[in-house]
Amino acid sequence: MAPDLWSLYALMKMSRLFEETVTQLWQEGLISGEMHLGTGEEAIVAGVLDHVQEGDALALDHRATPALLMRGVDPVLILRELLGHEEGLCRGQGGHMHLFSHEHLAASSGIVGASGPAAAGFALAGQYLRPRAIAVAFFGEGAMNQGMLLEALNLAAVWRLPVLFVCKDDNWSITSDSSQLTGGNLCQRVEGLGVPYTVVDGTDVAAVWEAAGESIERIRDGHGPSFLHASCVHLEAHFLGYQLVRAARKPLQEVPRIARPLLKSFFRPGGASLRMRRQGLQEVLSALLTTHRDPRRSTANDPLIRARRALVSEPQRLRELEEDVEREIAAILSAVVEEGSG
Amino acid sequence: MAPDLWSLYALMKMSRLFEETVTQLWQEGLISGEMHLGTGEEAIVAGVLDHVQEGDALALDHRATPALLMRGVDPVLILRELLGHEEGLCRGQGGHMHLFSHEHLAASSGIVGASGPAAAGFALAGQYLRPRAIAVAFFGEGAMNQGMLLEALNLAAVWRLPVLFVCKDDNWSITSDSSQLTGGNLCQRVEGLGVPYTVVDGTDVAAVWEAAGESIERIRDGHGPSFLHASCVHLEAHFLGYQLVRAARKPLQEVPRIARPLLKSFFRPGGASLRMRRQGLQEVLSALLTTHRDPRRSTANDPLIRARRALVSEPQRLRELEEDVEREIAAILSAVVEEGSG
Amino acid sequence: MKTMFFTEAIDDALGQAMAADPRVIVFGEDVPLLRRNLLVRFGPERVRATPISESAFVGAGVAAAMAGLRPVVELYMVDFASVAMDALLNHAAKVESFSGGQWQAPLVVRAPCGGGYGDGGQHEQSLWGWLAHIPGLVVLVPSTPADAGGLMLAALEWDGPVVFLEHKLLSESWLEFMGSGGRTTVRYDVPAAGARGPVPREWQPVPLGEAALRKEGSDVAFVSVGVGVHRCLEAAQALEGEGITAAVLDLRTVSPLDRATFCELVARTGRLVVVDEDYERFGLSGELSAVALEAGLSFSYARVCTETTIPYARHLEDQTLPGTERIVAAARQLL
Amino acid sequence: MKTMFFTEAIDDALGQAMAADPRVIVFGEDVPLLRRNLLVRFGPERVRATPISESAFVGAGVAAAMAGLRPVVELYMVDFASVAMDALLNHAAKVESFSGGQWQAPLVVRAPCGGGYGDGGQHEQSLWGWLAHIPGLVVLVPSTPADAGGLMLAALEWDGPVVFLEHKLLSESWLEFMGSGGRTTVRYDVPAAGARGPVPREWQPVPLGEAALRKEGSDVAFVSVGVGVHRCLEAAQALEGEGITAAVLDLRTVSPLDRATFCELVARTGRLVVVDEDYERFGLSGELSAVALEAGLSFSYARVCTETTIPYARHLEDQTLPGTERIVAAARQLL
Ligand SMILES: Cc1ncc(C[n+]2csc(CCOP(=O)(O)OP(=O)(O)O)c2C)c(N)n1
Ligand SMILES: Cc1ncc(C[n+]2csc(CCOP(=O)(O)OP(=O)(O)O)c2C)c(N)n1
Ligand SMILES: [Mg+2]
Ligand SMILES: [Mg+2]
Repeated sequence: MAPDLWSLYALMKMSRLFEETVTQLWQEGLISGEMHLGTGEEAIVAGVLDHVQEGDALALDHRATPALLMRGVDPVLILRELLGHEEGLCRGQGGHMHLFSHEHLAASSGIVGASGPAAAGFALAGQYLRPRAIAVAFFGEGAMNQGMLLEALNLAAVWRLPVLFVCKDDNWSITSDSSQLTGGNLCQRVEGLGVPYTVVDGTDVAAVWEAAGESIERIRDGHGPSFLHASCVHLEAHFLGYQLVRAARKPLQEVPRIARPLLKSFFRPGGASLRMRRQGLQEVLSALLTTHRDPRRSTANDPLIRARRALVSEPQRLRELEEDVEREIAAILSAVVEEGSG
Repeated sequence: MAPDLWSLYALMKMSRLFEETVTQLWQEGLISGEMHLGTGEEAIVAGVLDHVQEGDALALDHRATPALLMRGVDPVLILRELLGHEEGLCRGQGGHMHLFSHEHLAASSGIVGASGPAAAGFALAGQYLRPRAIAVAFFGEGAMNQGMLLEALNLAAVWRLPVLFVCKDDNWSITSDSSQLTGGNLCQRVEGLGVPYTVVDGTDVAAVWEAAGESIERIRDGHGPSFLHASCVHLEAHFLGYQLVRAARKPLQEVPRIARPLLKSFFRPGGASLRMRRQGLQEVLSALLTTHRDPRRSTANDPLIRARRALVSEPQRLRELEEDVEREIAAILSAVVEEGSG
Repeated sequence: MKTMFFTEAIDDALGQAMAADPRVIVFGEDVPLLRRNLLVRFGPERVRATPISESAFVGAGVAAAMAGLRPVVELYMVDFASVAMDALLNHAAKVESFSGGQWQAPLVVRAPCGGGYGDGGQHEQSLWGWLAHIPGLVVLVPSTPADAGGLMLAALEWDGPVVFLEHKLLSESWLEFMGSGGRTTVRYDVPAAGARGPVPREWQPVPLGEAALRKEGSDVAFVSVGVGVHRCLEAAQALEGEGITAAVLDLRTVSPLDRATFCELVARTGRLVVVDEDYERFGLSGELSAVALEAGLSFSYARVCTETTIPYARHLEDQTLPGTERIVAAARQLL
Repeated sequence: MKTMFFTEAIDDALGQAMAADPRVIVFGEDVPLLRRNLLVRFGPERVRATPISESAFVGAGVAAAMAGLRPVVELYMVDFASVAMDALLNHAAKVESFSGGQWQAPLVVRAPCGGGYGDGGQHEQSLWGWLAHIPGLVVLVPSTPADAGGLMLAALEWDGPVVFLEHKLLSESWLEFMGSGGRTTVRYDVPAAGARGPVPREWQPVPLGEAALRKEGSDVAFVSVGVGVHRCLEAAQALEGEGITAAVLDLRTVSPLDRATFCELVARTGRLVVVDEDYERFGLSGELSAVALEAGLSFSYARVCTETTIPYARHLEDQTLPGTERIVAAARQLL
């Protein structure tokens, strides 16, 4: 089977525009705390979610919005929730890292790795109550060092639970380069826990769709869990307002704020040898430079731009699709914002 | 280099006789709660401990006695501790699962998997304070499903910590067959966490000695952690007084106590189909039978009997060695027991 | 009158619930053997063994409950809740709130607790007051077979997460498993009325959040849970000889507290002694004093609790756990 | 007079300790960037990044402390102590006892805590009273830059495990990191005197277990820690207008409590209002009432705490966290 690229693109576009709207609202101060977006991982979410059916369950991480949107949760409810309205998806009590939809059996968590055990539990209940239902866990590669996720992979393997574990690997956990903090190889690790894996380019929605489809079919057929390793980039880095991205975008404003105390401390008497200090300084500088030269700045890694390329041959249809999505998102925004000010 | 089988056998023999003494005292009720022995795993402990030096650290599990004895901790202090004397190794406060010797940098824990993080921490401190020192973690294969141990393997890999992780695999975690609860393969799992491994027959002390020696040399040379997978049996199963072993040893007395409520429940109205009930019954029966036909009953799996075989060619020396050890243990026992009654 | 042992009663009530409701399943380490009487009645699909992976399987229990099951998840000991704490603190307890009330996690976490048999400080903790600090968790600590069975039933009917603690000193099977190991050479100070007692012909839920007055008395109120209740009864009996009558209140539910019954008793006696095998500081004993003060009561107060890590040696352990003598002394001090 | 921001003060004191004692090392997730000012002074060997493996690296911190280092182990938030709880409950807190006093684990666990910036209930908990339940842990909650630096120094000199909590609302860097993200469009109710203040030229340890009277007063005693102290000061000021003088006691150390100073104040005022951002039940507010009762004091009592899971919406959060108005109302109720 081949994916319907149009509908996948529509899902991704909706999610992207929704999150761009959220970004605006966050910038305007209408959202108070942290805000993690899924911009950049839409192809992974869309490619998987397109196979998710009634009765399936979703265990989501701190980037839950795209999956909920694509699962069909009312965007108005989500937006209200992000803004802390009492008529939001969770009556303003959950918030962006704790979005729940009972109706869709979808739960998120801000605890890194928690989607592993959650998906195992959802899948277990599915075995008793919803034949052929599956559970999907989404998490980052940083979570692959969290014990509860490793335990959950093993548990799913030995109980043959219908779980698709989806690792959205952007190689970053906040400010850390995950490759330096992860021993061995994730796929070997997972196999050593008894779970078979597939590797896919997570910026290619068609590839994800195919890989996920095959895995999910096997899972539904009762062959136990599967692991999907999908690489991606996060366009806004860890979260909105991430300091190093700000420094990369507005170096004149942000870099001195970082550099001044840094240099003062570098020259402060008492402490390590100059060599060691230089090594420390080198680490900070390379973090700054890495962010500056970030692959997320390359459009080649934007899954929407990539997916769109396959559709430009039908410019009219594409334009209509995009305008539809834009209108939809604008309508959601104006509905919610009017309420807020009303 | 070849191992000195005489001294390894002496270590093992001392440990075995000491724990047999402990068994007696436990049977007499002088020890109140649980008592896990290391009988059956002595070859692993001896083969590793013979390479441990001043400044090295030990992170032990619930079977800590053999390692402490072989490390040179005063057996009188250990025995006093097991009996809850206030002059014991830990003043009677720690007890058999919580034996500590600061002098020997040896700490045990009754929490499954805890020796992993502990060894990582010991090794980390060693890197700063004791060049070429290593830390050894001992644990069972059941612990390989505990998140903190998996995390610790990865941590040791990425920090290149001088840790030898020793998995004493008896394939049982209390009443459970670990192979049914462990997905994939432990060695692949460990490699996927970035730690190289060696597999050895843990009932062959010479083989363990060689494998451990090589690994430890690499570790001391700064090449990071290593994993030693050593199979063994535990002669007393999980702990003293283990019900299924009692049932296997005194079936007439114990089996009816198990069977009566079991059959009553089996026939009780309300519940699963007869087929499911039979499956359940089958599980219980096979646990009983497994214990009955246990490989631990085969002398081929007793590491002492195995090691002794290489020494019988010098019967005189062997007899002297054994008599020495027996005298030593008898002296320890009488010293401690006299105190207790004095 | 039918009588049962403590754990027998729990398993019996659990069996009744499992027969009535296919959503009830049981899992945990070694559960097929530990609950073999349920295994042979309900089959291996509903009575399951887990790997030693508490954070995964308790977390899975939370989600399984959210997705329609009524799982009873067993921990080998409440001490090991430490490795599954995230599932309790940040998930089970928060689902209802986070979902704005639309979703709940009706999970029962069942765990042996408590000391008195020489297993050392990592294996004899009580931790009920610690768990009760977390809003959203119900915490149950029965002291008799009848309550144990009835509270298990109530726990399974409750729509949120419940921690059900089973004191090892009251449990015929845990005490044999972790303690005697079949020996007749060891002695434990087991409260007979807690270890075995009358039970109803058919199990009915014992309402959550309802304390039970075990003994009337007007001079001082002893308030406790679990084994502590029996120690209080012994202490009350010892004081009788001195002409002092002590009331003994068994909270049964640590959270939510039965504030009304408790406050009424404190008001009536004017003297409160909290007996708590859990750690003294920042726990149940403090909470009870605050509840009484909030009710505007004025009373004298003492507590007999576990103050430190529990030592291994039996004689040291006996001094550390709240024993009858210390309770008697505390009562005398208030009189 | 030298002034510093809150976290700047902690890092500065930590830097002083690191310069003086090579055994002090720092590790945790993202620590090289979060503590970059220490990184460029002490080098990458002493300022290390960990994987997201709290149970391993906190456990490793305990053992590293036992083996001779003085590690400062950072958690991203105290909420995530849930995944490292075994290392705290069953290891750090018990080493001294288990070893019969021969061995200790001088580890500092440093973690941001607290709410007031809209991050939701899994990321804004306080948990100091919860941690203080565990015998063997010292728990510190500074409310000013001077105390924050001085207590960090004292924590590093202490021979046992210490949990050092850094309130995000007082921390210039955490509040930017988790809150504003550089925006000027959001407002948080930051207590100015807590966020920035005078600090000594050279750091001296602030003694553990010593409370500080922040304001004299004779009608009622407000007792709190962290941001709560500042809310109490605001409430006290509001009450001044009504002719009510409230004393404000900053405990600074949650465990062990400064019982003497606390009891003296309660005795003197006869009215106690505990203000606690941690959960209300089975926590600090209860413990303080028990301590005062144990001292034989008679006093009226109220508490203003966090009663439930903290909601996400800022207006709901404001109602849930102990705010000035609720404190004023509680005081009035006692008068
Ligand atoms: C148990 C736990 N530890 C730490 C954190 C703080 N934290 C939030 S997101 C994050 C990084 C996660 O990285 P990854 O899993 O790769 O996901 P990504 O953000 O890259 O999508 C961290 C460390 C947390 N939320 N939970
Ligand atoms: C975290 C934790 N969970 C459960 C237990 C109970 N327990 C004690 S020993 C044990 C089995 C351990 O099996 P394994 O690691 O293979 O070691 P073995 O006893 O076979 O040597 C279990 C489950 C525990 N002590 N700690
Ligand atoms: Mg990532
Ligand atoms: Mg084993």
